[in-house]
Amino acid sequence: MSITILNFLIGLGIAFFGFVLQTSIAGLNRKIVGRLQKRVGPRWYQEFLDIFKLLSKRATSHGWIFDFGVIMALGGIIATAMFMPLTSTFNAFGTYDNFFIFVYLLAVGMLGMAMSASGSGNPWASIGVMRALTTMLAYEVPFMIIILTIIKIAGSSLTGIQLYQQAAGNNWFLIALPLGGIVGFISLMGMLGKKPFETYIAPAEIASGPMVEYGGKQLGMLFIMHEITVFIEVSLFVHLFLGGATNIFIFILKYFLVYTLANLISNVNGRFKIDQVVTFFYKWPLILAIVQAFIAIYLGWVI
Amino acid sequence: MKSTKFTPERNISKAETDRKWWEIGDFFRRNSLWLLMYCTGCCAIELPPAMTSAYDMERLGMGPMATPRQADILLVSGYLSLKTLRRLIYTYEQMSEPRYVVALGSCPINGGIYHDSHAVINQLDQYVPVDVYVAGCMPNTEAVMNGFVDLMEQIKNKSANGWKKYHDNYEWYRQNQIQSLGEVDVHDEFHD
Amino acid sequence: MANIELLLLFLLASGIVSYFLTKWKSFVGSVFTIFSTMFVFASLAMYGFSGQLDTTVNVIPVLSFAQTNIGFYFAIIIVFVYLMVSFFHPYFVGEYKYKNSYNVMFLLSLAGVIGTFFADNFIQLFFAFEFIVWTSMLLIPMGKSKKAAVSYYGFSAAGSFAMLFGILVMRSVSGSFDIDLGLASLAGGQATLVFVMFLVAAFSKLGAFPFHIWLPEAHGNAPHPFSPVLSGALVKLGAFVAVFAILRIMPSTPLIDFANSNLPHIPLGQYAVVILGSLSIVFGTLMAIKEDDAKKLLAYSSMSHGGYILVAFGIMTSQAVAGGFYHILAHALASAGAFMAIAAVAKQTGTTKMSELGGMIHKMPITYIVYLVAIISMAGIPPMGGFISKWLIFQAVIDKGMIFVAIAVFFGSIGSFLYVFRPLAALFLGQELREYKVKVKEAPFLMLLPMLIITALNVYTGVIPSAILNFTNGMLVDLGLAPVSITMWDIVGTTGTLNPALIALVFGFGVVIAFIIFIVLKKSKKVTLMETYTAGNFVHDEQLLHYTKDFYAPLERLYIKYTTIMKEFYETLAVKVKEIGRFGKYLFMNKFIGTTILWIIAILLFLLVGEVL
Amino acid sequence: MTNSMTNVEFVQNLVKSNVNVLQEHITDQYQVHFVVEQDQVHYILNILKNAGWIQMSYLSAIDWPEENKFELVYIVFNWEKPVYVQIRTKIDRENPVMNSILPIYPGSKYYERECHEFFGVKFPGNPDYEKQLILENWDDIPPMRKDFDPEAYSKRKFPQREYSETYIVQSEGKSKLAKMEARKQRAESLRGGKK
Repeated sequence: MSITILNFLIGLGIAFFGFVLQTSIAGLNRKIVGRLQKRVGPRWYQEFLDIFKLLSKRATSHGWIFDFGVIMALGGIIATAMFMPLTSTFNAFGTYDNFFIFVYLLAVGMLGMAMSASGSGNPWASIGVMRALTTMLAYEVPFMIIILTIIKIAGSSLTGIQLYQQAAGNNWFLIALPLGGIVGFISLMGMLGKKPFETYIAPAEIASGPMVEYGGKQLGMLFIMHEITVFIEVSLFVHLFLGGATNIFIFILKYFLVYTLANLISNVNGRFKIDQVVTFFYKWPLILAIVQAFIAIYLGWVI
Repeated sequence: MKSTKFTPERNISKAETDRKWWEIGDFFRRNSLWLLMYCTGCCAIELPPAMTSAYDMERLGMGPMATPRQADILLVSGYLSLKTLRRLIYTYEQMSEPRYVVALGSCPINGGIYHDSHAVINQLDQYVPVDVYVAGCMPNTEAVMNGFVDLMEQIKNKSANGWKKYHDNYEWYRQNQIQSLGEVDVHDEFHD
Repeated sequence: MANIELLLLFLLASGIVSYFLTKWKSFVGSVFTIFSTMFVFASLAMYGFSGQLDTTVNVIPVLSFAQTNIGFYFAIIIVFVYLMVSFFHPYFVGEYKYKNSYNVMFLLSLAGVIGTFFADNFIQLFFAFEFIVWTSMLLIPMGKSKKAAVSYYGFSAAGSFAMLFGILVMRSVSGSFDIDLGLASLAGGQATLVFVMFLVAAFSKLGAFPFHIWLPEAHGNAPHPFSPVLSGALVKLGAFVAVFAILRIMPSTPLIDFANSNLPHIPLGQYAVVILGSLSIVFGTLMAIKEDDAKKLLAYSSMSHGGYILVAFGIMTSQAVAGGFYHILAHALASAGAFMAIAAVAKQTGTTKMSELGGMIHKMPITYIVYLVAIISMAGIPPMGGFISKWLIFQAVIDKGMIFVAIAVFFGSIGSFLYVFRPLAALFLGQELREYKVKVKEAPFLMLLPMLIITALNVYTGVIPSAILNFTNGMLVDLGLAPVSITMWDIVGTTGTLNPALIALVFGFGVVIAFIIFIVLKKSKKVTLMETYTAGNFVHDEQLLHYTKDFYAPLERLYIKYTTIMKEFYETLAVKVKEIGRFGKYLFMNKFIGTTILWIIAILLFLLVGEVL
Repeated sequence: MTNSMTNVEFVQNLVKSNVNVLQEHITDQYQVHFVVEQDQVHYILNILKNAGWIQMSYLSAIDWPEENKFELVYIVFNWEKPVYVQIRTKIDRENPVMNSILPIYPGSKYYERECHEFFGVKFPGNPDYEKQLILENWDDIPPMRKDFDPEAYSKRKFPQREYSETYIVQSEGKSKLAKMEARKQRAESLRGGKK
């Protein structure tokens, strides 16, 4: 297919849509959690207020790498979101929505943020980055084994994976690969940095880790980046395990359910230590993932 | 750009646009106040009820933050000893602008029960500008919440100008700081 | 028409000239070295791509040469790395003790490289191979440690003698040293023997598990400008031998052969290579994470990437092999870039220990960018070259459904984020330490130039890989594999299509959007690095705010006690060898002179009897 | 030592048999104090340490301006026999010098620095007893001495705002109904967070 400027604009629209969607749903989730704790909770658009407030403040900068890293982080994440298909028929770049792009282009954003955080010269930031990378090493391997299984079955294009699940006679991969679904969800919790795996933010422990030196517009941009990252990660789960979506409303519904479930689980959990995160992921999720991959690939039992 | 018949002359000055933007910014700022809790004294005990389900600060868009860079409000809860004041000034200067200071209890107002102590300062607003004082020893939680709502009103009325005052009268604040503390930035054997 | 033999003679001659020039003035000699290397590279590049290198002229009687696609691919990469590194010589060579022989050895080892890759028979390949080992062995001790050279030579010698043994076995079968003939004639037990022997050579040269001990020693202690050559170029000799062994000798039938599926049809020997490659990846990654010396860290990363190359070759599908060849190029560029950046820092500061450095970015921003691009490629992140090769290898691994190999491959890929970030954070970012605030400045232009060229190539290989993949497709055809289907912009794998240029374009687009957001917002206030959040404490020492020591301590704790196993094994082996040697010495040379004479007579008799029989 | 002896008795025996105790006081079964001569402090602390009172818990001083003395209090603790033993001694107030107990209890380094900072007692033998520890940039006589006037210090150091004598009661003139209305509005605004 030929790529025109229109594709780029559609991609940008998807990134913007993802930002708006995730920010609203995050706000709603704060409300839900508030209700869960018998509080009133904030307004549903509170996250927007927070982000725009941060953008309106006057920030401090620790030199060019501090700013450049933030730009690279947001740019990388926007670029990743531009590839994301919303439904099985709507995406910006046709069949180029290769799964590996999401994993590795996401890493550019992460690298940018890590670079910028370390560039601030604050030891907490470096510790936070170290923990974030270590957590990444933990959750990514089980996740990738499950992805290997899915790609082996359905190809590596996200649209292709959605269409495969939606085809008559096929189940969602959450049902077809039940163990894989569990591993995928646990890994998703790790990716989102939700509570048991929240080690790299840990506000009470390392003063919010990588974000320690940010304020004002840099923090605002990182918030935008974070919202889009969450959008990418949750959408990946929806597309990979929940059969994707045939129209945008189903997508939003599934998205909301997945994110809310992750958030609710996170709210009744404490926080792991960083080495506990690693040992946890390399024990049960990895074993389950291997068992699932073995069953699916070698025995061919895909329900 | 030269105006033509079809594009009427835009006579909004730059100051005017800035003011408009500032008002929009004020809307966001007053609805999303993040606190840096400098739990210096006993008034800090009033904050848990303010945050949790009894009074639920989050419904006003407020919440605790980890570092001064991220926070909007520096919340001084209780008496300030000389040592703490140094750190408070340092922290205040690290916050990103606009920044506000809310002081709880009577100690930051006039020294409270520590008015004659050699180690506790008497009036916080001699060192850093304070936007809202919440009196009481200690103020109850309703009063604390009231103080925050007051701050929101001040932001709306553009009277929460403490950070501007600090810029304009920096020399005066500096002089007071030096009178009480000597040099603010201290050296010691552990951090040199 | 460039002639290989003339090039060799030219290198020998210029080696002699550079000896005297360097003796006179080391700067002049080094510049002469740059021009000689440049001449060799230019003549190879000008005629080689169209296959027009002249191999017919026979000046030296015994030697004969041939140009193959594979040989030329390796040669051009390695000569390119040599050329880039030679730009560093004017600034480094003057410091070394034997500075005039440094340039000579450098040029001679380049001659060895050309001799190896254009050799048309095995015995000549072996001698050229040994020539490289000997010359580089003399170069390594000019760095920090003499022991490193011993370890390097030990493993290299084991490798080359194993290869010699394989070559002689092949000769006994086929009756000639010819490469194609020899490889084709093998069958049965001899094939297995040659396969194993060649693999020993490949592994020990590539520094793959279990022959990885020398790699950090040699790379870490070699002279700063020679480390990029070792890691970017000479290690790839192992890959060259591995191509012979893995792709052209097939000693056994496929291992797991599910009748109705497309799952592993990999022969047992190749499967073992894949497993060992996976172990190299995991081992290299874990060791690199815990390493404190930046050069040793990169050396372990070379080991891990050697594992990727082995995995790629072992899988033997055309995608995998193309990925392996592409990885050789991508890693050569990335590793050379990273090592050269570290060398530039070491030139300014005199150390490569990460715990002693910090904040170099403020004084050496261009070096930082070079290093950044190199590690992005090394970690396999788009839009750099490493992504393309890793993507191809992943495609192959997934296509074969190899779960455990996949664990290793993905672990290495994510783990590489960890270890490449470490020097970035500790060495370039973080607090600017007091001792480097004044005297450190950006590297001189002549050093920046090759680094920038390498950076540009790193990006080029990641954005427009089709030209290079076209070339590797030619190599695949030579090896009897189907070419990878590529178009101008797309690479088509079995499970999906990749458009690297599009990724780069979208990434650029995203960055532009982010930059616009950044620039329209209020300008931020500049503060110094020391004005960070310290929970209110007044900290005046940069060292206290600089987190570099034991960066991944929580992770290291989980495996630190298992890291010394291999080293201890080799140390015990060394002790045992020494003991045997001492025992032999005791048998031969004790205080009675008669014993020695008795032994000599006994051996002579034994030989004579053998001769008679 | 026999088993019938309590821990306090054991300490009493130990101290009294070695030094001349001027005065003793048993607070309860876990606390006891002895007042000894200044030059016997090191000796008795040494003995106590060898007997198991290995932890230096605290060192402070008390100012007795009428007697013109400082009373130094060394508190040591034994983890085997749980008794806090206080060794007290009075030293001259005009020239307060006490040899450091650093060789016996290395942990006393910071207590001695603190004591010097707050009372002005000098501890020769402690290499950096004169460095500042807690008070930063202190420029007056040590603040825990009884002749130090904290209020005067506070008046002198800390700037005060002048308050006017007259003040205004804001709610004056308003009717009760209006006040109630205002309160209600306030409550409303607090509940909703809107204004």
